[in-house]
Amino acid sequence: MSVDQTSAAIADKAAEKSAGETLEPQGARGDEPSAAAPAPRHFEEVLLAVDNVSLGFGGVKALTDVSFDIRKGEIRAIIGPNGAGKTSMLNCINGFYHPTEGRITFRGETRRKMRPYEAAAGGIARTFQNVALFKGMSTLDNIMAGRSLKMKANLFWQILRFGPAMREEVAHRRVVEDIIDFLQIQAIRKTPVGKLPYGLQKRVELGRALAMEPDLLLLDEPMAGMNLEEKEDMSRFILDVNNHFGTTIALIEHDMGVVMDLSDRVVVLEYGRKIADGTPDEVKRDQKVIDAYLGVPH
Amino acid sequence: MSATTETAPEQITTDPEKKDLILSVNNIEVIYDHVILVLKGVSLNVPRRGIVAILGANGAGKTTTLKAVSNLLHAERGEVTKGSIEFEGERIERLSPNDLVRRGCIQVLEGRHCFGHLTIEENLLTGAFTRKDGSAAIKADMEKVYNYFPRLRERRSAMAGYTSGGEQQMCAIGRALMSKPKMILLDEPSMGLAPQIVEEIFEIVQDLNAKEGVSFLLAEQNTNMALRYATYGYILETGRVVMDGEAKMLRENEDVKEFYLGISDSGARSFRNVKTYKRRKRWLA
Amino acid sequence: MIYREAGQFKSSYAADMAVFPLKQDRIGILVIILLAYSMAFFGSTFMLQAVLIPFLIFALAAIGLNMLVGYTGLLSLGTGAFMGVGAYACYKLMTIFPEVNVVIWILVSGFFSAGIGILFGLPSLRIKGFYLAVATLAAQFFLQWTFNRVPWLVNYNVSGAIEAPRRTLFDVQIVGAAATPQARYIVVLTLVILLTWIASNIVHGRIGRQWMAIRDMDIAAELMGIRPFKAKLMAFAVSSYYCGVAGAMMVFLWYGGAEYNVFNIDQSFEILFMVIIGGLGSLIGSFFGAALIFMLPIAMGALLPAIFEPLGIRVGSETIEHLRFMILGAMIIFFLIVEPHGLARLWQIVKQKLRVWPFPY
Amino acid sequence: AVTAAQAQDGIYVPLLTYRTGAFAGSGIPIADGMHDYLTMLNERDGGIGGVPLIIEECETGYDTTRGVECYESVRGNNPVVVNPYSTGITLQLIPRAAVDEIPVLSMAYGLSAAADGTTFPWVFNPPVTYWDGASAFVKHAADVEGGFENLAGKTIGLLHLDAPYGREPIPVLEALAEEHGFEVKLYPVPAQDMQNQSSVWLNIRRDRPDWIYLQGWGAMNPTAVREAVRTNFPVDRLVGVWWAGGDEDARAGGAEAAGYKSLNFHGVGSDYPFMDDIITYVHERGLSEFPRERIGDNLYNRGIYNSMLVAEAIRTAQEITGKDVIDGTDMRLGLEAMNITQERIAEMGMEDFMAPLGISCEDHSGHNQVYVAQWGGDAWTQGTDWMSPMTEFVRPLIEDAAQSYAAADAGWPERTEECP
Amino acid sequence: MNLLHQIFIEPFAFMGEAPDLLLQVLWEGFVSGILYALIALGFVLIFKASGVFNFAQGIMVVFAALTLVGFHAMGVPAILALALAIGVMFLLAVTVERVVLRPLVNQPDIILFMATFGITYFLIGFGELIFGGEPKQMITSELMLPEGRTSFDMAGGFVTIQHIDIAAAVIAVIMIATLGVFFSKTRIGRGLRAVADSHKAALSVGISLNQIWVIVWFAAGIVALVTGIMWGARSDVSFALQIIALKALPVLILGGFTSIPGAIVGGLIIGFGEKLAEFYWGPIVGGGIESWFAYVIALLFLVFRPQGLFGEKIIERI
Ligand SMILES: Nc1ncnc2c1ncn2[C@@H]1O[C@H](COP(=O)(O)OP(=O)(O)OP(=O)(O)O)[C@@H](O)[C@H]1O
Ligand SMILES: Nc1ncnc2c1ncn2[C@@H]1O[C@H](COP(=O)(O)OP(=O)(O)OP(=O)(O)O)[C@@H](O)[C@H]1O
Ligand SMILES: [Mg+2]
Ligand SMILES: [Mg+2]
Repeated sequence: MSVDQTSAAIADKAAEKSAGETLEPQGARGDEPSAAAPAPRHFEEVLLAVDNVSLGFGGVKALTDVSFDIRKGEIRAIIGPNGAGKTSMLNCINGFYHPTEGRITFRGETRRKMRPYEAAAGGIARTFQNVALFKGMSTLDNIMAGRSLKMKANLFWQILRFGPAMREEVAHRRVVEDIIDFLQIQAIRKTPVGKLPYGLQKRVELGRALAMEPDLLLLDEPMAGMNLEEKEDMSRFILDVNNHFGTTIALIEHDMGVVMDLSDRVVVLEYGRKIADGTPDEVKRDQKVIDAYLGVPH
Repeated sequence: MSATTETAPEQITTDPEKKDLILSVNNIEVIYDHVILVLKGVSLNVPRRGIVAILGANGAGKTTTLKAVSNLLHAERGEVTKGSIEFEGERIERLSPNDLVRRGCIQVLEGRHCFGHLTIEENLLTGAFTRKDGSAAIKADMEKVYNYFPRLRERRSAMAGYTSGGEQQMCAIGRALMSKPKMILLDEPSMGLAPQIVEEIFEIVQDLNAKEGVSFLLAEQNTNMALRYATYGYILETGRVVMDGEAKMLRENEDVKEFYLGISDSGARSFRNVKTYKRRKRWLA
Repeated sequence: MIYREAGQFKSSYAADMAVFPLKQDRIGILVIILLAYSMAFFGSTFMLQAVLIPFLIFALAAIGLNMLVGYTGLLSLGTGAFMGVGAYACYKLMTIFPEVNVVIWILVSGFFSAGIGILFGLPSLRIKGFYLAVATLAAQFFLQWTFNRVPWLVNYNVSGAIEAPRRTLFDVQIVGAAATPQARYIVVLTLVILLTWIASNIVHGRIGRQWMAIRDMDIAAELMGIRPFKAKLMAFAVSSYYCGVAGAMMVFLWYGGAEYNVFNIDQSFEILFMVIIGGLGSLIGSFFGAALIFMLPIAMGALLPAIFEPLGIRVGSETIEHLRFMILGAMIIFFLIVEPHGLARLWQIVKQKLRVWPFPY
Repeated sequence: AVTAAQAQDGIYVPLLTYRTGAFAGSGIPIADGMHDYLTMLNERDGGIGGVPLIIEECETGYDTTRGVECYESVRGNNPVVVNPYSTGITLQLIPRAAVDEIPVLSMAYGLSAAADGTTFPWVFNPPVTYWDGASAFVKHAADVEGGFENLAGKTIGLLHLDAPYGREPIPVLEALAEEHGFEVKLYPVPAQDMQNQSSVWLNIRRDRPDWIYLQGWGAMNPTAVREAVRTNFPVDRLVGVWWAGGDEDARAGGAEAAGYKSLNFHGVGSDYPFMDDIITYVHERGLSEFPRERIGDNLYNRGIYNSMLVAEAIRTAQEITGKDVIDGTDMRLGLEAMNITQERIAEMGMEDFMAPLGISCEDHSGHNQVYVAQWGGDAWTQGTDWMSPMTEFVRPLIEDAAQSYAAADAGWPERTEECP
Repeated sequence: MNLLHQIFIEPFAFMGEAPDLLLQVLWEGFVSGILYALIALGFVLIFKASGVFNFAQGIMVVFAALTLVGFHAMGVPAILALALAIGVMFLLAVTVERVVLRPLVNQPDIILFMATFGITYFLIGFGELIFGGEPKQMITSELMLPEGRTSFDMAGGFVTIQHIDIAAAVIAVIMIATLGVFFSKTRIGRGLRAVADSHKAALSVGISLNQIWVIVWFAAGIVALVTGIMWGARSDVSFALQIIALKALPVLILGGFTSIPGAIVGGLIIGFGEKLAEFYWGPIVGGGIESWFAYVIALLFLVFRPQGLFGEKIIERI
């Protein structure tokens, strides 16, 4: 099924919804099976496989024997209670933590100890739970920094800021401007990001990750601390990235509405163990997930 | 640069009896770095035993408002240049943050800010720094916090810097509770918390409010939750109060529904088919 | 609204990425450079020799350190020693190959200190913050000890000091006691302008962005494919290069000779003051900082007696010295309080105010 | 500050001094001594030859950089001489002296080789050089040991500040060691460890040198004396250069330091006629900052001696040139013709304070006489008679060193006019 | 080969040959270690409680000692002079808090670090202005501190021990133990650590930075006074002492900026290491290696433990 068909299907479903519903607490939209469940998309090619990964810090076991895969082109959500090990999982995937046991295979290559910049060079980009922007730099520079990997001009030309260095700089600037347009952050191009409100910082962070033109994009709570409007914007961006660039996305998020609406498949962690894995609908109905995470359905 | 808005008269009518206000902020203006004007005449009131929510988009100035109250602006090179702030009828702009905590007004900072090198338990104990009522009482309160957040009990001897985002958030809230406050300024309490915990936190807020009479001023993005538990709400946009009213009334408001609750004419929207064009908010017309 | 950018549209990214996108700035810089050159003809000998030449040299060293501390966030207290490496390297090169022009050797000597800088920068891969700062003191003390204990470095001069031999550029003597301050000033000014231009290119390009990324959030930078190893060592190399060149210039174009003690820890601290008071991560700030820290004591030495004498208070030179210390200390604190981001930020705020003038914000 | 106009009607004598910093302890009495003697001449005689002296201090903090700055700032006011008061600063000024035509007077410090007036026409280091000092020390050691032949097989340690100043005596000691068959051991003390000498003294304990020559400065000296006492080193075999002979230096060792020796080339105490003038004209008029009770301290007297040299050179220059207000070139002539005879000494009220002194055009030091002073427990006494250093031995070394100094710097300006 | 012999055989052989010297070297190492530790302790106190790397600790040592000696020289009895000196240190703490720290709250570490340079310069100028630049003798006997020394004969040589050094060791140990307990066990101690972690968060929970800072700077002032007395008794009280403070820096990185036991262990390692190295191995390269050897030891340790031996772990989390 093509992307267009998918969204058309969603639109239909949405239209079916009866008007005048009373207020429901958060998660309400996710609770209703009919509300947002898109016709499932299917993906075959495994982009990243996590096999029996465990991670410990001294006495603390952050991850225990977790296995799942992420397929090319999908939006994969990772959810779970606080401290379940979601962020740690992402950290393992892009080489910031090294699993004490188990293997991670990315594009068919298994690496035991990978340095973070190797992961980046391999095409994994991410955003962070606590915004990790380069605070002293402008939005433009932040996103430009995301293109470091792609810039090749040698020191000599850079010193002169001339010839190949300047051409390269302009070419990448063009790409960055496209990203800026896409994220609608033109107005803050030259503002130091430290001064931006939280929501915009998150957006710039996304832009920085996009600038790396990754194959796999890891998003750690991209919508925390945003209001609805901003969440909607962010959802739009995520979907667009997924649709237009075909970027595979792994997403951690606590807003169930977002997770259920956006993701193709969901893996649920609790206390470092995987307790469920499946489509949003399956997961949502899983009693273990309800007990551990969602709370009793309203 | 007129700072007052048409909503100002309403505020006075909501609570004419100043005595019953635990906090009243009158027409304050805040400037960062001597040049950046962020709050342009914000007024708000918190009744004693009230739960008041400040809503608003990112960068509207919610955090700034809370910091203006708790006097934490100095540390960020910001200052209140106009207006007044009264806590229990007393002007507090000149007080230091620790005087305020002693008087019973404490802030939970946005974005956690635990003491990374202290353990969770030590973090909680620092919350009781200003208390003089003996270690037994403090111990009892700590038990209470642990009962509110069992996860913290499990991680009590972990260094806070290593705990997960949500654990840190719980720690920050628990730490504030340890000071036995009369009033808590909560900045984005739900951020990064699992839905279940969010629910629990608001239950705790309600619980404290009902049982111990703690007043709350909370800045929250999760409008849904906030309006469910708060009694009164203010909506802030680019440094101005653009709307305020009883929570119930706000919930009914079309714009609030549309922009903050995600309910449009066709009911709850899905994140999959959000519209990309920007709709105009009526109150900005 | 004297200083306004409205109406200056940039039609290409290249124009927007220029170091001075504003026309006012470009004209201003040109005027300043012209003025600076004209000082060679109007400035008194004292002005050139005791004020302008050292100011420029210190500004260059401050730029070097700023690239390390301000742009890359690596605190180093070994600047003095790296300057020393440049000076001693230059001395050796000059005396071994006297036929090659000294200006070339001054520029080449920086590579030696870059090499040493990389060596002592290695720990920075693991060590951070003040730990690193103190670790760089190892470089400071070790190198100073080497300058002192390896007689080969001073061509076995018994006194252990180096003396600048006579050297010329275009038949004008520029090194040695008989070189006129005017000649030396022009050489120093040209080199400093050239190197500042290069520094500005570096920090505005990819390397500079990588440095700043490392500074602001090293973990995130690494996760984005910036190799901290390369970026940090590059910062040490470039920074030490600048310091080395400044050191060589200091000895051969200013003092005319030096002993190992010139490159002591106080020198390191002084450059650090310049960087911080001037503004971390700002090239123009390095100039402001150098001006303030270097000229303040000179100005006070002249001012204080002028203040006290009319009051009929007899102050000895040591009292002036003590007051000078006190005032310098107080000034450092004062400037930090007024603007922790340095004079460069103050300058920006002034520009900002000019932009919106006559409105307050 | 001094204006150019003022400098027109007087003789401008800048004093580069240090009353602050790590070496202030030694610097202050010297600065006061220099200042007070010149002030006394102004007050008592209205200057020299009727021309008032314009005295200005510039604070160097014993720091070379600051010293050079001072030089730059005084240079424009037509100084007749500069007293750098630091070997480091002197080394920096030596090449400039010839260009700026301002004589450098480095009294018993600086570059020993500068005593060669042919190569260094603008630099003066009377009355003795460091090389003379070291040779005098060896001579004294030989005397005590009962002759040079008894030095053979002995070990002599040089405990020195690890700086150009401290290293000056090394070549001459090594040359003497070769000549007389003793061994030289070096004990460098880095400036930052001046007050923390325990490891050096452990080394001394290990090597058990028979004699130690102390070329230290500032806080290094008292610490050395104290450590010597602590390590049971016989203090009468610890001999300081004249800069290690401060009263405070010796006093630090307590009672057990009695017997400590130091070279000197002028008297200590205040029992001299000229000193009465200083008290009358300077101290009693409130023009001095030096405490009355410390008048006569060794380093105070050192400062006076320095100023005496300046004054005598000015006087000689005035006599030779017939001018009242002289400049640097004249001053150099005065310095080169300086000859302070016993008569002149008596005239100045300096009998017993100093030995006769002469400088010549070729010999800018004079290699004059010194004596060994000994600490009596609370004052210095004259331990030996005045004696000459080993001039015959030192002089050729100096000439060689001067040659190689000039050779290392191609184009070193030769003396322009022949010595008379 | 010869070099290897010089490095690996001769020093050890010599240790065996002259045990008296070895013992003396070790004692000297111990004493310097203790004294370094005292200076380092002042640094640690302030760093731990405010995250400020206080460069002024060295000058505070001199200033405290000068005040004591200075008051005594004015004719004030020793004990009273001591009390007055403590008072001056308190005033200093209050002033620093008022004038420097309070306006700079929540600024980056490096800015506060620079500010302490400002304090250093100010105190140098101020101290010299008031007390003059000459070295002064410590009033050891008036303070009833032990003087003199004891020598033991052994193995054909002797070992001397200064009584004041013993006193220094005892006092240092007592002080370090007290402060250690204070930091880890008391409410204020916890507050201090919280402040070090984050000014902003500490403010928000009602910890009074001002009060905390006065307390630690005062404590550091007292440590400085004790250090000044001990160093002063060994050498003189002069501004040159300030340079010794630099010696405490490797001790700090070795022990960890935040650890009180680290200061003492680091101090001892550096003290012993430096003296042994200088004495037994220094001569191979011409001596004087003491000036940098401590840094090299510290650097080696750091490469393996970037936070020093006992320092708080550097938290790296994303
Ligand atoms: N570097 C570390 N050292 C010690 N413990 C760690 C470290 N990193 C993570 N942990 C622990 O591992 C557990 C999982 O943490 P993680 O950050 O992955 O949780 P999370 O699922 O992302 O939670 P949240 O939703 O609250 O962000 C936590 O209990 C945390 O304390
Ligand atoms: N320290 C500061 N210096 C300068 N500007 C600041 C500073 N802190 C905040 N601002 C600016 O003030 C405005 C309001 O910020 P504030 O943090 O109060 O918003 P908020 O409503 O809490 O937003 P969010 O929902 O993202 O937390 C923003 O535009 C922000 O850029
Ligand atoms: Mg997480
Ligand atoms: Mg906020």
